[in-house]
Amino acid sequence: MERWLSLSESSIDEAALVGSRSASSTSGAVLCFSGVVRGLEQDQPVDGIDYEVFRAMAERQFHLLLDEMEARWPVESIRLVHRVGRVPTGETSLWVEVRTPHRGESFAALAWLIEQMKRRVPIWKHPYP
Amino acid sequence: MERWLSLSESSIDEAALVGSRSASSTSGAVLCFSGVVRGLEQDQPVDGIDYEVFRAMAERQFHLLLDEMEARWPVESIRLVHRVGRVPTGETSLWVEVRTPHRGESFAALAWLIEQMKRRVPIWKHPYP
Amino acid sequence: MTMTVAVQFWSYFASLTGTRSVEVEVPGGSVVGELLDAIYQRFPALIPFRSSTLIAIHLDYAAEADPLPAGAVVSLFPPVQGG
Amino acid sequence: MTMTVAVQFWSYFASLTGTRSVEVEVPGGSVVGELLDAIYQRFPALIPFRSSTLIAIHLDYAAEADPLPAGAVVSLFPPVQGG
Repeated sequence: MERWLSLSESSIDEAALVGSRSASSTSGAVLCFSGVVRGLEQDQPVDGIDYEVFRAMAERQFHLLLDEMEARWPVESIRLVHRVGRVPTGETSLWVEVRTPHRGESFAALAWLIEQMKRRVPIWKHPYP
Repeated sequence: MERWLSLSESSIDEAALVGSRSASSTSGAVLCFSGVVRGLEQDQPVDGIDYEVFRAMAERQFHLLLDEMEARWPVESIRLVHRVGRVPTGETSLWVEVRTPHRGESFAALAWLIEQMKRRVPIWKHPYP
Repeated sequence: MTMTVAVQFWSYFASLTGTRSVEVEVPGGSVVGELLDAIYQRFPALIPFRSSTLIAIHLDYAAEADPLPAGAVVSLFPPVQGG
Repeated sequence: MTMTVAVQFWSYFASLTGTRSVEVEVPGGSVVGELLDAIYQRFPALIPFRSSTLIAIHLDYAAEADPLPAGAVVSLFPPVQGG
């Protein structure tokens, strides 16, 4: 499984990421999720979110999750970027792409990964006004 | 709901589509599926797929599906391109993106749309050797 | 009183019938199923696919019990497979 | 025989304790729960969050019954919320 993980302070260039996708003749399905910072956080208007990360543990927990995902679904490639530090409203804080042979697997694997990430990867949101 | 639909003979420039996404401070979730032509179709090696379309009916059926999707989920934007004619192995034949306030809605709406499309939109695959 | 209905064949139904479209005369007031009977008589190669055949009148799906409007364009095709 | 354990606080636990890390002396052979008792005595502001507090030893999650290895770095934090 191709695996690329980044915890980055820079803004996420989604077009460039999509443009750099490697070719495959066995993956029929590519599913890509972007989490965007909303202007309302728990019904309060915010200008952005400050993401705090315990980086070494976050990387380890991400890799444990990817190991588990790889064991459960035939994922041929996973690329994930989580932005850390200040992210203004309207910008992408999470970008994650999976490639699998078939469509159903891509939906199941990606939904599972994001759900688990939100339980296990030590990142915290601090809205800024 | 922003709605953009294209049945096109040209190759799909996914990076450009992602780069042209309109901004929103209310959509927290963007989910994008790419269907890629595989080198095997029903276990037979193929060089590509020729997609035949009954265009006027396909457009009407897509719009009926989008009406129904809009009634069921709070989709803020849907963009869909289906390629028609010859599509070589490794290239994208379907690209579809939904934006919703929250993540769960994006997965549910997009999975439903693709499933329904495969039952109702008159497009047929003809593998070429 | 008869009426003329245009019938289009899509995907491999065009190969099976050897044509993309035909015109068929049916009695006024016929339903879709009666048109199909005439089609199957003329193109028996389609008969094995009858149970999975999809039918449209103009741009909308139709059922065998639906009435055939005058000037209808009826499309017949196998299961669709976009994506 | 006592041992020294480093404890790190993340997210709003750092505000509640007023610090990002402390060193704590615990008896040799202590388990994580005994360290927590010492922490809650020193930082009672954390007590209301006890039931949802997440615990890691180095980079892995741990439970209150787990033994504390010598030289452990223990992290305490509220529920995570990436994405």
